[in-house]
Amino acid sequence: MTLDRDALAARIARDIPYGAYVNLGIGAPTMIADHLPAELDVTLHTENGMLGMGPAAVGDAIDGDLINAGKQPVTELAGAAYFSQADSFAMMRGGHLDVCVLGAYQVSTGGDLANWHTGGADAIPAVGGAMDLAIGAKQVWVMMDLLTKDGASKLVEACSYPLTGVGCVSRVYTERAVFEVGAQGARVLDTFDVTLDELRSLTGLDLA
Amino acid sequence: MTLDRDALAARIARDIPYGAYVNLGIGAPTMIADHLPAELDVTLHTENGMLGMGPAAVGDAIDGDLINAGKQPVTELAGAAYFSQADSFAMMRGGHLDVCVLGAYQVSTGGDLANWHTGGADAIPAVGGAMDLAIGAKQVWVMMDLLTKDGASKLVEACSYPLTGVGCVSRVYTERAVFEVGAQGARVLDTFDVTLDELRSLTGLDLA
Amino acid sequence: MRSKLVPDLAAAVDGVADGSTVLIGGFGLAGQPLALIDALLDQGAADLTIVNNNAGNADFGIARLLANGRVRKVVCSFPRQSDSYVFDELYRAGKVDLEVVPQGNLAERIRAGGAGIGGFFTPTGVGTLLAEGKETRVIEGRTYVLESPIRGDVALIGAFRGDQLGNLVYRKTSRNFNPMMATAATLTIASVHEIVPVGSLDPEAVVTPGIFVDRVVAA
Amino acid sequence: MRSKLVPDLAAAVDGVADGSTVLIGGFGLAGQPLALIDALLDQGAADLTIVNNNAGNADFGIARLLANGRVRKVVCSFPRQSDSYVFDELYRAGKVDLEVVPQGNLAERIRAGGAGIGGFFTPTGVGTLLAEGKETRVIEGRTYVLESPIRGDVALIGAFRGDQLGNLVYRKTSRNFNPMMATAATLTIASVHEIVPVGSLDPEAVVTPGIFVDRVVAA
Repeated sequence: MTLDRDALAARIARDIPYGAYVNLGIGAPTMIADHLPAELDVTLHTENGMLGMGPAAVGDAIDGDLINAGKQPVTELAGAAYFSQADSFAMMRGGHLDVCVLGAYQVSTGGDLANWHTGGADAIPAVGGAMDLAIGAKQVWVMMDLLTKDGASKLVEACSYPLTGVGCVSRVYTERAVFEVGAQGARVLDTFDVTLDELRSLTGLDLA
Repeated sequence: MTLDRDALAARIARDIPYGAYVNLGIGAPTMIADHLPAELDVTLHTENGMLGMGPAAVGDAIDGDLINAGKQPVTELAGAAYFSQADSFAMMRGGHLDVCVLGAYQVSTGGDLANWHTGGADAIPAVGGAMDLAIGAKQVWVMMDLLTKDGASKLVEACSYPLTGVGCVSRVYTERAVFEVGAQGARVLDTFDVTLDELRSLTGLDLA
Repeated sequence: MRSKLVPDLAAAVDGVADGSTVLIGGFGLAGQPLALIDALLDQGAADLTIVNNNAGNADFGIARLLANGRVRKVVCSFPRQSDSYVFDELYRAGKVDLEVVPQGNLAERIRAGGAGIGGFFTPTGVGTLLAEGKETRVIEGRTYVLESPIRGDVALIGAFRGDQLGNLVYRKTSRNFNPMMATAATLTIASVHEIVPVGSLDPEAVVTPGIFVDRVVAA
Repeated sequence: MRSKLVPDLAAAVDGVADGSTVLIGGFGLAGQPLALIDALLDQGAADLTIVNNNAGNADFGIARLLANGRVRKVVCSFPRQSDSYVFDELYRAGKVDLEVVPQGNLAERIRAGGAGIGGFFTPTGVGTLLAEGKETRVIEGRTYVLESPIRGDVALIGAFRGDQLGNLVYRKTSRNFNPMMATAATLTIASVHEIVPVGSLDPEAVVTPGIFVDRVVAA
């Protein structure tokens, strides 16, 4: 059976190493937080200026001064720290985060990432921290559907959408398979109720 | 009568504007602090990481963690702030200090400063913050003797000692006269018991 | 003792000239100095370049400046929010210019502006549309793009507490762009929720030292 | 909960390799992690490059490393102090290399090393011996020199209080170079005067967040 979003989030959480400092991108990747057991001692970074972010805030805990990068209210864990966005992105750019998990429109087998801009003439460009996150962490992973709604592979030989970063992604998690990507090309690490031949057919890629 | 060090420090203090943020270099310039009346509301910066520095610490007030750039124990005034040296020199380099007063080996009529290195083959080069201070403040003033012990003018057409900064000094205070220096050359602003002709003779410069 | 306190919001924004570049703190609404922005609207300055992470929300703050035709250009990282319809319409009508800057580069460019740095090489954006036409350089095997400092004529800062010397602290993630912006403008104006006596802010915890701040107003 | 606490100074400096570049915090004695330096001496690492504002005082700290022949090169702004006789003698005997860097450039280069900046243009040092051979550029009418980042294999940090997550605060002017150095090394080792429970440091006042720190030892 292919994985649903929640199961995929749990699958990714299993690969996060003990004690890692992690940034979870806006959207689906935030679901990974729900699958990180306390004993994994993961510290969450939010690029708007905080380490030690806790779960989403609800009810009386909602505080407009305490939000995540998606501008949702969150909470603070013991041992947290606040800092400016210059310091926060210095932390990111300087390679101090262990893992960053991002959504994507497309990822190339070489690890190029496209997740900020559809390239449409009518689209207002808006990048936020996407390009900083793409190149900052020690490992950048993507969580996405393998296919678009039209059935086209989002894992591609070369991105057709405008790039967010070049050769920056090391792993791609989808509902059907986990891929390693990079200079050596794409390699299947894990499959969910799908054969390698089926993956080759779905992606049009010469996968190994 | 020419001014002694203390009188010269008082003279310089008179020129510091109300509310100024000021850095006083190591050595004689630190004496200026004793002549800044509280009602002038001057805030002292020390480049090792503090704004709101108070007078020298004595007796029980001495604290090894609270020192100035000359590594002398100092005190903290109400409203002080501590910061890293990256932040402290960003403050300096970014032009936020109003006045910096430094000692010098030589100053050129064009405002070049030499105050870090005698250039002697045997001298160990040691610059500290001198080059940062030289180019950072809105106004950089020099406090020095007009003449060396051998009677040579320290205000010169061109510095023979290695430079600390180029065209950075705007004013030179000496025991015999105050000079404006810069792109327009040197101009005498004030004299202490000396004539313009005598200054020309002492300095060998075509002063106006 | 000196005081940078001004009596009201009108005094806080007095003298902002047409054509100014205005750095405005905040990330979304957190730390966005809404009262100062409203005062700037009343003050009347036009033809402004606004530097902020976003391009306004709903009908308040920066969106009000936009809706009233005061903004010539927006420099930001993320103009497209669910409630940025004022900007969207003006942009699509060609009535406002946009410079999109990656968020970390934006923060670093503003820091550089305040720190007297003439430019810096950053890996962010290399190989993308946002680095097109910019100088690149390979340093120790990695490619970087040269980015320039950003300075403002005015900065509007949303702080939590402040004293009359201009020392400021922020609250939680409302800190965001405020500390860098406070360092990078000719005239820095801070609104604070609470004015506290000099000496009551911990000198170890002051985030923006008073040297960077010209005016403080309670709002 | 995770803990970066190590039981003693020997454990704190375990594994430092010969030939390492070691960033050492402090300005003179303020914030200089003397106990860690002594532990490094006992640990035995040699052929070190030391980055500090100074080049050792009297017979302790960095001066002990120098006197014991462990230092190949010193990168600093001010090697010449009244009590820097150990360095003086070695330098004059040609037994230690010296790179003198203006203090603000040194601080900024270390910050750049920790912040992933590939290089930056600074006005400090332009037209002086210390900029000789370096690339310069005129930007908006002012001349700047290009400076490169500094990173260390190891950083020795002298903090005031810390928790087991590695969060650190400093005390007064002993902060100095410590926060930048903590960000710019592969292995960051902090000595603290007091270890405090997680949650007792004010999140608004943490100067070095734990992400930058690998080991914490009380000393």
